[in-house]
Amino acid sequence: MLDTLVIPLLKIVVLLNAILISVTFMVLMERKVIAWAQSRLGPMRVGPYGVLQAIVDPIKLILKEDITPVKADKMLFSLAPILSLVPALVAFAVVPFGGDELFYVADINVGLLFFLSVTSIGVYGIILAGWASNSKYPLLASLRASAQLISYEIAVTMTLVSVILTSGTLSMVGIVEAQLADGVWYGFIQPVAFVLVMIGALAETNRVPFDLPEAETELTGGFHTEYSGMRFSLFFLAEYANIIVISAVTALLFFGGWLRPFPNVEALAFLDIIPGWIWLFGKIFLFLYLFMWIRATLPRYRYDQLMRIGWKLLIPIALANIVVTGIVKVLV
Amino acid sequence: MAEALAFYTLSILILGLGVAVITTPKTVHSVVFLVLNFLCVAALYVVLQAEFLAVIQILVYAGGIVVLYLFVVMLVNLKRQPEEHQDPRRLAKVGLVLSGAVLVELAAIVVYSYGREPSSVSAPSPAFPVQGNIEELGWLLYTDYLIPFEVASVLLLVAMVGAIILARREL
Amino acid sequence: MATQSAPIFDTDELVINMGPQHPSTHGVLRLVLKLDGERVVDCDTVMGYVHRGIEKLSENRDWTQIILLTDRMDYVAAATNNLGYCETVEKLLEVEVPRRARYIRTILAELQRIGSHCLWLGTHAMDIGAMTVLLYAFRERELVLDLFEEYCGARLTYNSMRIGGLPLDIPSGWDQKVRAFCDVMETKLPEYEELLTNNRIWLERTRGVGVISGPDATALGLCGPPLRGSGVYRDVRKDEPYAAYDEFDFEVPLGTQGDTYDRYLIRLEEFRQSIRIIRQALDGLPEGPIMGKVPRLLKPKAGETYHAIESPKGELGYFIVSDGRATNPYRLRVRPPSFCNLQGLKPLIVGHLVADVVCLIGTIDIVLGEVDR
Amino acid sequence: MTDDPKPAGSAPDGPAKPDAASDTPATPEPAAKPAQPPAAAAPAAKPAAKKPAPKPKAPPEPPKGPEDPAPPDDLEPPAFIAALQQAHPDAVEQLSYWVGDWTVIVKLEALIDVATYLRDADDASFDYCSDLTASDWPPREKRFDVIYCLYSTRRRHRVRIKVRAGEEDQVASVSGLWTAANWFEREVWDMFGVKFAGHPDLRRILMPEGWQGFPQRKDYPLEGPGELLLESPMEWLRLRNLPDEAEIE
Repeated sequence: MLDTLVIPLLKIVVLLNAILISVTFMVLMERKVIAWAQSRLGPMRVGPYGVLQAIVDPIKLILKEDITPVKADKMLFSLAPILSLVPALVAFAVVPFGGDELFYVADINVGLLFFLSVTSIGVYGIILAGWASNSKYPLLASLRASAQLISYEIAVTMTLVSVILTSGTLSMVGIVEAQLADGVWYGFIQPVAFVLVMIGALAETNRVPFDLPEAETELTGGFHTEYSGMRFSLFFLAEYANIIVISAVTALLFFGGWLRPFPNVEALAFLDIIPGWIWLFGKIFLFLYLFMWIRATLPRYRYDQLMRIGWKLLIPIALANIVVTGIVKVLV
Repeated sequence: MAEALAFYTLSILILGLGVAVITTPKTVHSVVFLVLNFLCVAALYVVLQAEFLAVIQILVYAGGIVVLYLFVVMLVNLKRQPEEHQDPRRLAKVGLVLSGAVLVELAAIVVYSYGREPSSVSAPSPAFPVQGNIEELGWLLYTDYLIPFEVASVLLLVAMVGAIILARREL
Repeated sequence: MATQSAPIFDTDELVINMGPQHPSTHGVLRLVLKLDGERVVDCDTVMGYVHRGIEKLSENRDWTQIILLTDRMDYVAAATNNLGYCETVEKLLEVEVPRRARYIRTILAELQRIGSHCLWLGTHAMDIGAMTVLLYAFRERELVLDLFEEYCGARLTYNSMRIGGLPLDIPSGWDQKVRAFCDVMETKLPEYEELLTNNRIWLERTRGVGVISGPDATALGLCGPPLRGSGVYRDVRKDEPYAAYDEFDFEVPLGTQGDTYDRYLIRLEEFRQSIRIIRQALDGLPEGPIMGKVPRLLKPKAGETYHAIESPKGELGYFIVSDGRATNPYRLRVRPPSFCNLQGLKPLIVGHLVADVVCLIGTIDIVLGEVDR
Repeated sequence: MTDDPKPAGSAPDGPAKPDAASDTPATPEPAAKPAQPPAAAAPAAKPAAKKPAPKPKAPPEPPKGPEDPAPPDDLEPPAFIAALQQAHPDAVEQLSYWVGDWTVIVKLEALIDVATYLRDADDASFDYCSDLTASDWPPREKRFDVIYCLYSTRRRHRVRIKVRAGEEDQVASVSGLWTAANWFEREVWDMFGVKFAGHPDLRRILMPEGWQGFPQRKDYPLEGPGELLLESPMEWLRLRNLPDEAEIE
């Protein structure tokens, strides 16, 4: 009873709180990083260097009036933010933050696929939000979101197949352990897959340069145009939770998760003083920073260009990557 | 006990959602019910310890195909009331035939499955030199069911080519 | 949500209102877009939301009072509006403007061009999603505004010219600050270019988007960078020199493709040419009075004239009729460059995607205060 | 809000048409209040009549028209004008020169011929219609001057042509020659009520679609519903909402 119910529940509670708090601070970090890129200061008023902004922002969002448009589809309008947030949080269930069993909720044998399938559910939040608002810009946004998700999910899934081929397992813990056994981070032997997954991650989390469903300069905010207050902040949470989980998964799959650099080089054994979860958090931070850096730098792609890249570039490369990985696997 | 409870709960949910899919007046609502239905089916697979199938069910059906449904439903103007048919009973006849066919099929399945001994695929045996859900599935697909598998993939390829030709009017 | 279409599986033609409140219409412009999917099938431009009747107001204002009104048209380039109006009235009055005043006017006009182009660059890049450029460009625009503030005390609506000359001479040390600004601006331009010019996404978003040929652009009455982007050599500063432009050496950049990317390159080059002009004007700044001999009571002889200058947006023309009896114009007509360029929007966007619409609104660089007057 | 073009020439028949024969066109006519629907004309006239706005000052006497000074004797007109006069001998009414600008005053019916000639003739080649506007001289029989500012990007010279049109006259649209003229003519129609024959899309452009009257005319009242708004906002609101109520679903 204790092992099957209480401990996992405790873990889940701790994890959820950690995610929610880290999201608020990630928003602050994003504002600071982008401000730094744009030669300005960012939030400075609340607390020293604006640190407390992370706490004030959610409070403000919660206290705001929650408006439902008169002609909106009430049921779906309320359901959509939840549909968008829940998968993002559920996806954390299979993310191991360390090799010890203490650090993850569940290590199921189809962990990677579970992650993919759960994140693919998240798009319903966006699509239904756009449709339920009964407004034209959100509708366009949900059309864009559905088309975008389909094309990039295929590419990402196919790319991950080559990682699975290399590691021989679908379990997240197993993949990291395979990297330890192979003595190399898969980012180095699957560089193409890494780049593809990064691009796909940008597209699946609707981030610049693929932020078409919420392009505020085109669609006035896209699918969350009609949302306000708490519901809006749920979308916000979902987006950032998604970014964190995708960063974590990328770090696990390609950068050895909680492993130190060159895990099988004995000379670097002194690095083991640093616990594994700090390594992982450091890597996640790097990816988060990458997301923000890209957001500050790049313009936005156009819808048709996005589809073209997805179908004509990413999917063929992913297919070729699978074939090459397979051949190498057979030969070696 | 717990498994049986889960099974029956899920079955009721699946049936109820299925009814909801065809009775809801709004198309988008029925698509949402369909998604929930698929999720329940996936949960049923988990109960049956077919995790791989469950995850694929979500990934392909809930995450992929139904998204396309929604895409089409939102693109196409379905606000108009469906036209009245000239012969109101014509649909009834077709429905009768179809439901009869489904009934026969169900009966066949029941008869067929009762006539066989329950097979045990979970224990490692000489027929399955590998262990684990996915591995077993892969083994079966590429040994016993290789030809149906390849035929199915060729069929899908044909469908894909056909769709492309239909979509591109000038080729 | 949808228009009524006949067959049940027909895709909808979606009619959406872009504006009057939309982040990318650069003011209160409303575009009624008819979309097939995301492709624009038809477009209607609706404007007039900030129509204040400046032309009508001018008929009941003193000649000098009108300068204030002109500030409010293209409010991101108020000094060029002042300049165009004052020059036109001077032409009617046949007043000679002192050389020093003409030089300072040129400096102001070119500073204004830099300021206006900064705003254009920032918002244009922002529309396409590159938000850092906006902050960079506004950082430099701030310097321009500071210079104007020091010159005339205002930061947006300058009222910085008078008929016959200038209200104020430049403050001491101002010319050094302008020089310093030119140096700063020259170092900042590569920053913009680094972010955009060779950026793959920027190229894909702007190349081949909104192509218009030279003859079409001419017939459409486009002016300024949109016209030059199509390779038509037309710059009022060169063709019909005013202020002191005939004394300076500068080039008029021309495009070859007539697409958004060319228009972007042209405006970037105009930054450099403006800096060049400002430097020449500062080097050769003559001494002397800043006001010409203007009668106390302005009463031009009966007659009419049209005079154009090159504002940052294009050919800004004033057509003024004086009846010779009143101390206000009988008719004042502004030929607003934004209005003419906005007319070219529909031919540009039909056939493009929604995302291109914001890109093309950005590339024609409109200010609705000027379109509507 | 779709783009159903308003049939050209439907609006000018509204009640806003000023009396063409009036000798005192600067007097505001209460009946010609703008922005009031024809249906509301009767109740609207009352509050308007009650408040005959204090006239600021009576203008001395409306001018009879622009001077259009003739060119000085020692100045030769540009070659293309001479060529134009040869090609269309009856078209040109008058030549004018003032502070460096040449203006060709053209007969109304010859406008298209002259414009086509000026655009296509090699020594003229005015390919750029830089402005098109009008001015209003109410006492004159042909009260409108429609002015075309042309420019040649090839030869780099300017000329203005001008036609005089009465209130009922149809000015041929030059939007077929220069696409730029499309919106210019719409604006002239919007502001002056000059009708352009053959214009593809003659709708109001700056003023709202249901607007009555033509604001840039000299006899347009300078005080309108805005004045009423200050006096009695509810009444004003009622009047403004009248035409819209039918459209709002």
